[in-house]
Amino acid sequence: MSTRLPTFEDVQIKEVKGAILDKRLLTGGVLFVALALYPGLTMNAYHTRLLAWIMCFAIAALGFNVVLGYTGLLSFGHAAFFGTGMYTVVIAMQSAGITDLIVLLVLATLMAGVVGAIIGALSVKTHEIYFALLTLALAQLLYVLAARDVGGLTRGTDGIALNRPDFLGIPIGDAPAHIYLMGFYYHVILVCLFATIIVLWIVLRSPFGLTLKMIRENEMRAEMSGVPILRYRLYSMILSAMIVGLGGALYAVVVGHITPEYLDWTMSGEIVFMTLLGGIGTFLGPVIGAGGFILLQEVALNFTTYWHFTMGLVLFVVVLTLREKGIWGGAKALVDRVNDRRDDS
Amino acid sequence: MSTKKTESTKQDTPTEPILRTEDVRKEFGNLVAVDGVSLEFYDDEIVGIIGPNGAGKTTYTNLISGALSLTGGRIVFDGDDISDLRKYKRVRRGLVRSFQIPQIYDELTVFENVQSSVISRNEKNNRLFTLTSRDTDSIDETERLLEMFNLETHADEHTEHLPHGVRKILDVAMSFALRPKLMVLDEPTSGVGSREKNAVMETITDAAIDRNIGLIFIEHDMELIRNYSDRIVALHEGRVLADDDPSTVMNSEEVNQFILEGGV
Amino acid sequence: MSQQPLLEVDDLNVTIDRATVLEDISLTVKPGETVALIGRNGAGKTTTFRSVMGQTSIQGGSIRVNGTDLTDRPSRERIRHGVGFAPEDRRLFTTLTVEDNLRMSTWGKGDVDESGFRDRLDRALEIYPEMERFLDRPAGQLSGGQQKMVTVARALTSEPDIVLLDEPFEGLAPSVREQFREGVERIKALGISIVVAESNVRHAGEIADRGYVIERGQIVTEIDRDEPIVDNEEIKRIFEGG
Amino acid sequence: MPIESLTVNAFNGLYFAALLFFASVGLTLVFGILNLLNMAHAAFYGLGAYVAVWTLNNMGDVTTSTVALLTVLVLVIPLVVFVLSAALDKTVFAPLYEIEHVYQLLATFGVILMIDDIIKFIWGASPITVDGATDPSRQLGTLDLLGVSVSAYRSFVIVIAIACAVGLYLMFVKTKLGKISQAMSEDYEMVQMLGINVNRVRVLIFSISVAIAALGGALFVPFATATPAVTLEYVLLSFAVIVIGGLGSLKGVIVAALVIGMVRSFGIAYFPALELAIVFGLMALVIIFKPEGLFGDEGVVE
Amino acid sequence: MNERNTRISRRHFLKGSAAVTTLGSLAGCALLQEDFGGEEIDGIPDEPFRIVQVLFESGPPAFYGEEAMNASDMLVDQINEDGGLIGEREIEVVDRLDEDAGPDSLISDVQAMAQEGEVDMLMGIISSAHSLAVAPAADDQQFPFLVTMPGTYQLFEENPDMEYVVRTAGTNAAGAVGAVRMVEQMDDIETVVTVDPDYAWGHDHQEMFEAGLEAVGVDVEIIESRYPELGETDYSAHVSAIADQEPDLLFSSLWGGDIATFVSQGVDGGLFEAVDESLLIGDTGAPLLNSLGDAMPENVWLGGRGGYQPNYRYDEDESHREFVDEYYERYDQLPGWGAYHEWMGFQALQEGVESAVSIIGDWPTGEQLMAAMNNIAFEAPHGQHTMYGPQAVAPAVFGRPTDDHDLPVDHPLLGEFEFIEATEVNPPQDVLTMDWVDELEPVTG
Repeated sequence: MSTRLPTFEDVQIKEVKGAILDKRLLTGGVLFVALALYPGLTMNAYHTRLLAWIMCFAIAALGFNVVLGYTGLLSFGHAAFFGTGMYTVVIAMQSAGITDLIVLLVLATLMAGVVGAIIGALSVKTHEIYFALLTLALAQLLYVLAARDVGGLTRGTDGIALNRPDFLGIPIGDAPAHIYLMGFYYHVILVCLFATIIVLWIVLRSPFGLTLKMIRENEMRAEMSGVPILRYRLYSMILSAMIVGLGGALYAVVVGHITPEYLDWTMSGEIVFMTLLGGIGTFLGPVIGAGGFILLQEVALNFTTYWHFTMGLVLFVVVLTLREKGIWGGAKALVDRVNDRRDDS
Repeated sequence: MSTKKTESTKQDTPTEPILRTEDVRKEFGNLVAVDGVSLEFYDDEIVGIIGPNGAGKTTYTNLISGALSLTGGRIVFDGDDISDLRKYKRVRRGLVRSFQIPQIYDELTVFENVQSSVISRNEKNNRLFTLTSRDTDSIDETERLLEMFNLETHADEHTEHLPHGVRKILDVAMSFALRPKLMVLDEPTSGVGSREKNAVMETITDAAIDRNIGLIFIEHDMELIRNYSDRIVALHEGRVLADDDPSTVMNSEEVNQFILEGGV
Repeated sequence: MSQQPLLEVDDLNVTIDRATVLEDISLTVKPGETVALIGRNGAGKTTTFRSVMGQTSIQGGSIRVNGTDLTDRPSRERIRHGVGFAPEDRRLFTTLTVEDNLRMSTWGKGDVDESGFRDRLDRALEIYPEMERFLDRPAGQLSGGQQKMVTVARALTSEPDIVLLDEPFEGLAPSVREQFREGVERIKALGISIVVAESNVRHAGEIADRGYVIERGQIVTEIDRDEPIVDNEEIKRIFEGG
Repeated sequence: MPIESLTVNAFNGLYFAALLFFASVGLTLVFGILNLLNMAHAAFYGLGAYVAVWTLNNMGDVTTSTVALLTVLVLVIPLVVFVLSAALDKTVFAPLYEIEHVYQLLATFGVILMIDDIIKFIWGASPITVDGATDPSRQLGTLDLLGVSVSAYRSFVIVIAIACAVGLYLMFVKTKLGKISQAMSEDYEMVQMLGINVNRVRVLIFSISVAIAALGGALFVPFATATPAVTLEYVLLSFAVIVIGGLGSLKGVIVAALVIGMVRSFGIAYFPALELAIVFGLMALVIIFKPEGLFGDEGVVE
Repeated sequence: MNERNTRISRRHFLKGSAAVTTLGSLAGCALLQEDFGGEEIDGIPDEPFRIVQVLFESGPPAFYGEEAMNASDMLVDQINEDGGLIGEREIEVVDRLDEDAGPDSLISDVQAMAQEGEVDMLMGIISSAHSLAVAPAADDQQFPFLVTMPGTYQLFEENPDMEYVVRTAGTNAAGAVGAVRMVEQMDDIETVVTVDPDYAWGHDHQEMFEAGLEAVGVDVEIIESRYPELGETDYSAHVSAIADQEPDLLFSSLWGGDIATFVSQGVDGGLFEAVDESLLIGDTGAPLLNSLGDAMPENVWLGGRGGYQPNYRYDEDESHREFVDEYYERYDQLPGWGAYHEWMGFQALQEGVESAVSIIGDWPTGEQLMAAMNNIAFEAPHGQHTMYGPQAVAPAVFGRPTDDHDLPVDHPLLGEFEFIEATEVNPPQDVLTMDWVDELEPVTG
């Protein structure tokens, strides 16, 4: 049965339950509760929004890392999936009149998966730099279509404003912005982020995840173990696109106004930057990277008009010194070294 | 030790050959690398392939594994024509090759390396929500394989720091995990210290006999060739120079000519 | 031992990708000598040459040429100290003409102008007169044998004291091989030292004064001048598997 | 389609192709010979544009002679950038040669951001145009080309681009530097073993490549406006050029620049909405069906 | 949290630079207080009225950002010299946000300011697209936002219920419909080509222009509409395509550096010989006239919403003359579009505060202040600048380039001005722009 698609059949709830005893999961649980309570305790809308912003991109970066970190493919076209997620939400709301958040998120995730399948099918045969440039070109095509409003859906470079979606039939979209964000939407994003982390954690430790790592580590060997590598690369693109699309869909509501800029290659560059900053070799690196990138940009913007320079310098230095380790991996390595030294002495 | 398998001969087994190449050719531009090779291999024998550099040994194995496409002829495996079959599908049918330079996954542990092969062989790569660390079937089998190849002590190590010999064995263990019917080994002992060489070969042949796996191996070390093969095929300039039992081949005039020239 | 050795390799250790490729390799070449480095494929001959040329990362040992320690010097300094190299896989610049390929090493050594190069070219043509016919052709269009010639000639146009020839006869038809061997004899006649890496014992025996046998990255035996290389016991053991 | 508009569109396409050639030829050479994928290459195009507009606007007091202005554009500015980039090669870019392509791409993306902000720091963020008095494109007026009046200055730019292409070709086939470069594009290590100081050649090739980009920027600016957006626009376009032409091929750059130049010129004239889509579509098609590009597997000048 | 600390410390830093002013003003206030004789208002906060500006500090439109910053520095100084708003409360520009950072970042900053409550008002913004994203966000945060520059008519029509946003710039209807009015007066115009930047601004203009022409029933045909990309550097292909058509009229809403590049390349490509007349309505003026110099073609009309040209009613209008002279003295150049828009903004602010204070007898809250700026009118170079609700209605003014002027610059300025009443080029209050344009009546008389 060589055409079998990935299966979702054997979810092992027991196993997951067993794993809850894991110390890391406990830490995660505490962190989740702390983050969930944060807006309520501080009533700080700015921080809440910043966190929401970071979490959306953390989801996108996690999704992107499925391709870069786990399958070993540098895509420069992930803006296409992020943007698809965003546009699906706004177009579904305006053209199809769908206002329920859950439906919108599912739709956007699926649409991003479809775009991921198309771009993936065209590009998985190519390697390294050609893969990067091909995904760039294909995503840029999508950008041009949106910016030129081909098909009349996107309203060109002006973009489209977005209303706040409702939730399970409750017309919560009418609530004031503060309440909506701090009391509801922030928590939706938080749940999505943690759900993404848990799902990815399992998937990347499943046979499927192991297969992606096989392809990353040694494509020839993987093929010589009977793995149809092109198909699995395609699967990883689809999975990655869906998660990035979810991040985009969530972010669409946060930003409230969608323009083709989110489909442009500089957006892809930002997602790559975030992931790399945090570290592609680590599971949680992308989350740290998204936070680091956005905070860095905010701080740099506040301190200097030359914030591009700051970001460029950081990127340059991170690439040259940390490579795939990123901040998170670098910090881990540092902790290990300190521990080693302590053990030695 | 040199007589380990001489009793079993192909005359005793009137079965079909597991692999048959019929007038197989490969041309690169003007260069004919493999020039009409017709050979049969059985699943209960160990065949050594010798030949000087450029004789077409590696090209021939690449044709068998599907890494190169045929210019002419056809390949029949286990009764089916597999000439146009994709690489991974040949593997799934039980035709497996290993490489001169160990092809393993450096960032994974030894255990995961072997487990990945077990999972691939079971075609379970598409399971999304099973943790590999809880997949008892593949874990049990992996453990057995590690034991078989004396790799248990390295199980949790990342492979990048392993000694070369261990990497080599791991590579073979991963191929065995695929439960092949026939294995093609490209210099299974290259880069392995002379004392270990026999041990490596011993491990491989034991496992092959144990599991009824046919073996084809390319080797430069005449000692190993003589000790471990039931049959020797000598290739020269893309053609079969000799195909017979070891003593006949080693005593042949033509074969000796290129042995002195150091190629083998 | 009155003469100073031209090339001295001392206890050389090289590992590549975690595998030990060379282990305590030592060899000495005196002026005017032709020395064979005999071993099977993968024994470490090419790596030894690449190490002498400064293209491997050396874990231990030293390389001296004409008394100068070059172990940690950049690769490009070899040629100035009189080392020429003709690699096994030829590595000609296929888009350049044969003449430009030959010119490249004089540029690298940087000791002559265009007319100096002409003189050297003439000398190279004395060794391989056949090259005259294809001096203007791109090197990529030559036959394998012709390329081999250019490879050796390229090592010679820098007027080296010592040339390293890696499997010079490999893949040559018997008639070409004979031509080629004559060329090597002419090089010897010029007083240039030669180190030749060979997996073919007979060829090694034909041209070398003495030899080293290399196996699994180690020099297992040294064959001195008085002993015919083909008759050496170690050689027999390795190559005939006795 | 009347013949005049055909001529004008072809002329526009040729002019745009000339600019694309300047912006991307160095990118492909640096990749082909030195194996460096330098995303920041187009930033030097932008830099050349700003240096040029600044120089021209400050020359008014000294001279407004057309010859002097053109000399500055064609010789002085590339020379200055040449020296600057030699220094950059030994510092900022030196560590990049050692790393994988994908990391080169990312690190040099960082360099773009830095150069862009340096430009902003020096010249501000507003678009700058060349003053009328020192604008050679105004001074030169128009020429008659097949019955159509075209800009003499833009014709001059096209001629310089052709001269530059021919010059590069001759450099590769005739000069020592060119031959060594070709050899390096084939086998870096062997060139090293032949005693050639590859680092020195590297600096030269890098600096020449960057200087040509700066020359393009300098020639571009009298007829356009120097804005910070120029860099990013040309980053993408020059990547499209070298991918379509084939990474590392001089001939590829020339052909691909002409293709994109014409596509854009006729595209804007007849299918204005789809012009950019055509460029990226072409780029995607080439990678899918001929990943080595139109001339990518044939060496630098073949 | 960290983020908060960095923000606060940065504000302190900015305040440091303004510390001298603040100290001086405290002394000044004391004196003024005496002058006022402790009148009815006593709720005036001690600290200055704090404004954060949002403008392009980088990116192509930074030209306007720079003008706007210059003008606002000058105007704040002038206002503070007189004691501040209503002579009582000084203004301090505590921070400037770079619009080039994009709407994500701007919205986030608005949130932060609303949260911290240390800023009284957000002012400025250039891009129409940004205004559409940032204004509703500010309103959500109940954070006063005085929009000074963008012209998209959709701002209030898409967000009709905003209470914290006021715009002192006229909408782009003034330019587009103004152009229609110009065409009505022209003879011999039969064919038109339009060239507009490929985003809201351009598409809006083109649509209004086309619909307006249709509605007023002049017999012209738009034979082609082109939308070059924003920030295009090479228009030559567009130029030659247009020149091929030889239209009677060229209409364009390109602006800033784009219109300068377009016209310059158009001159080069013989465009202005191929067309009889051009209407360039992208709020042009200084950048174009300055960069083209003598090459500026003569058969063009430049202008659009508002009489924001330095020599328009320069002699007649004293306050305009003062504005231009002072600006020239300070910056050695003439004020442009960005500067004028900022001037209107500060006038509205002064007027609004005054009216609010006079009504409520106390310093107004943000909401009250913004409400007070609704439906007011104040002086502009083109006469009364009137607000319909939160939205200014501007007249249209067009002129032809001429060297015949007295101002101390060596490039052409505009002359032969045509003035079209605000009511002729704007919909009545509470009528949607496009509905009105579709029903546009011909100008009678």
